[in-house]
Amino acid sequence: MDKNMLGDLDNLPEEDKMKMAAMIDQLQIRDSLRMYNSLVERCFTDCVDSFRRKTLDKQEETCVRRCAEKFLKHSMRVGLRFAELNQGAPTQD
Amino acid sequence: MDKNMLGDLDNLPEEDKMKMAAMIDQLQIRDSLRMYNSLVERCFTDCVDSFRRKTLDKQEETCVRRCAEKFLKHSMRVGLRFAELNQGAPTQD
Amino acid sequence: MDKNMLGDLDNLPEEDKMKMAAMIDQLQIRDSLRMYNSLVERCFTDCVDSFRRKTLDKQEETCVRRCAEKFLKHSMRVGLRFAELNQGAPTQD
Amino acid sequence: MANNSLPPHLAKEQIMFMAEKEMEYRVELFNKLTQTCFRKCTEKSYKESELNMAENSCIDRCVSKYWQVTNLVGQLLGTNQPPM
Amino acid sequence: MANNSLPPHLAKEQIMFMAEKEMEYRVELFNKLTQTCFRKCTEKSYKESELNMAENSCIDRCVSKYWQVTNLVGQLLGTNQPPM
Amino acid sequence: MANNSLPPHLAKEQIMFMAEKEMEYRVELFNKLTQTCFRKCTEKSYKESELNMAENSCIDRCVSKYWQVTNLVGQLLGTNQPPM
Repeated sequence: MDKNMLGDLDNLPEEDKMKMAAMIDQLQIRDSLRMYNSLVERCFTDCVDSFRRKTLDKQEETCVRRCAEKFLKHSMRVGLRFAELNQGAPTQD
Repeated sequence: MDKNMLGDLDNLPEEDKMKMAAMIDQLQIRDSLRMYNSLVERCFTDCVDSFRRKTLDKQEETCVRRCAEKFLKHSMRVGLRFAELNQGAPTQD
Repeated sequence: MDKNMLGDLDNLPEEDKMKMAAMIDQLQIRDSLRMYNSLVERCFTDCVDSFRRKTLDKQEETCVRRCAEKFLKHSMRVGLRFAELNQGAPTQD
Repeated sequence: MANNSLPPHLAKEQIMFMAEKEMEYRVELFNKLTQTCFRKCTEKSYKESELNMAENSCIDRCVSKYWQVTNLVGQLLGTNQPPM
Repeated sequence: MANNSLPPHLAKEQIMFMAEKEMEYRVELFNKLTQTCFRKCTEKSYKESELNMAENSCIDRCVSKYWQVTNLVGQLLGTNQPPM
Repeated sequence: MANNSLPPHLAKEQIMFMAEKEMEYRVELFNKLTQTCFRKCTEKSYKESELNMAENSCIDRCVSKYWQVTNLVGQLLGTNQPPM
């Protein structure tokens, strides 16, 4: 998108660089909270379908645990692949 | 998440508390606009499927009204239950 | 929603008007990046279903192209209709 | 919205904020409308990249009906000013 | 979160930011819960605008189970503080 | 983007804003990719919490294809700089 813009950033004074770093921290926090919300929604949707009781039964709980763990592993693997592509293996395959 | 952080907030000077209050107002405004958009999308998706005319027919309009009213009642009930859980009936059921 | 508020805006000093203009630019940038992300997600979801190879085959690529072009044309047409309605043909059809 | 209890520079921030939220709301409305009507009016087979006549008129009617639903829901929510 | 390495006015911004994110998180949780339970508990035919008894008790149980899933996932993520 | 017509402190805000949007864009891309590939590659029965071999290779290919679609759409949108 903008190598140029990233060039500009290097020339920023110290305080702005700190602001940038803080911004990145902040985005990561927001991002992990969102990821957490999406994970809960997905595993709930996939695993819980009966509403005859107000507590999770054993089977639902197991399903949620597996779903969440699987999603986290999935997410880490995607992260690795994504980083590789971002670092520039030429796009066309 | 952060009892500690909320503790910090109490020690903030007056102006910051006002900023916090303004921020909360603002989040509520944004939230209600988002809720409104989601409600429209959901009731449209569930109730409108024919595009042979450019105005809603009677049946579609009735469906949208019921959908919206039902969603609002649903949303209030969820809000009550959510608040109860937030105020701390011990989590495990 | 707020004719009043928009009235207030006219009375803002010059610098604030510039801030507003900058804000509008910014929202448009954010919006177009989001639109881009949604378009990619939709066309990927509709067109790519086989994961036996790591590159798009010819058929998938054609599908993605058509999907994206169609979505853009769709989006422009919606934009025109939306603008007409916003400029005030009385709502009830 | 205790707007008037805020010091002036915060009140101005509030105005800017409201204008921003208003715009965000319209953008989100537009995006949801676009996505929803695309889903309702377009075949997923993507046999061509042009919109055909049936799709074009479906889009026009879809936008029009979506707009009406927006106003209808706005009335039900009891906002005295219509949402657009 | 190198909070302590920031000049004081930025550190204060961080606190405000965290409070804002915390609230956003709760709002988003509430919205997702509301949408998900509406989908799970309500018939799409919309034959009436009232919630019937079956729907009401479905909602209560759905909220309760969603809450449990939130806590369960929170534990798995290894946050030492529970997410709510 | 009348960047140069802005007073310097606003121009700097613009740069920060662009950097923020750029990051948000990447985060959103990553999130959508993650969700989409999870849907495409994982069975919903959740019989175990490990990823099996089939799932692992599906993920790798899914990420790779998603990336290609992103670039393909970027070209169609006529951005002279690729989107990543």
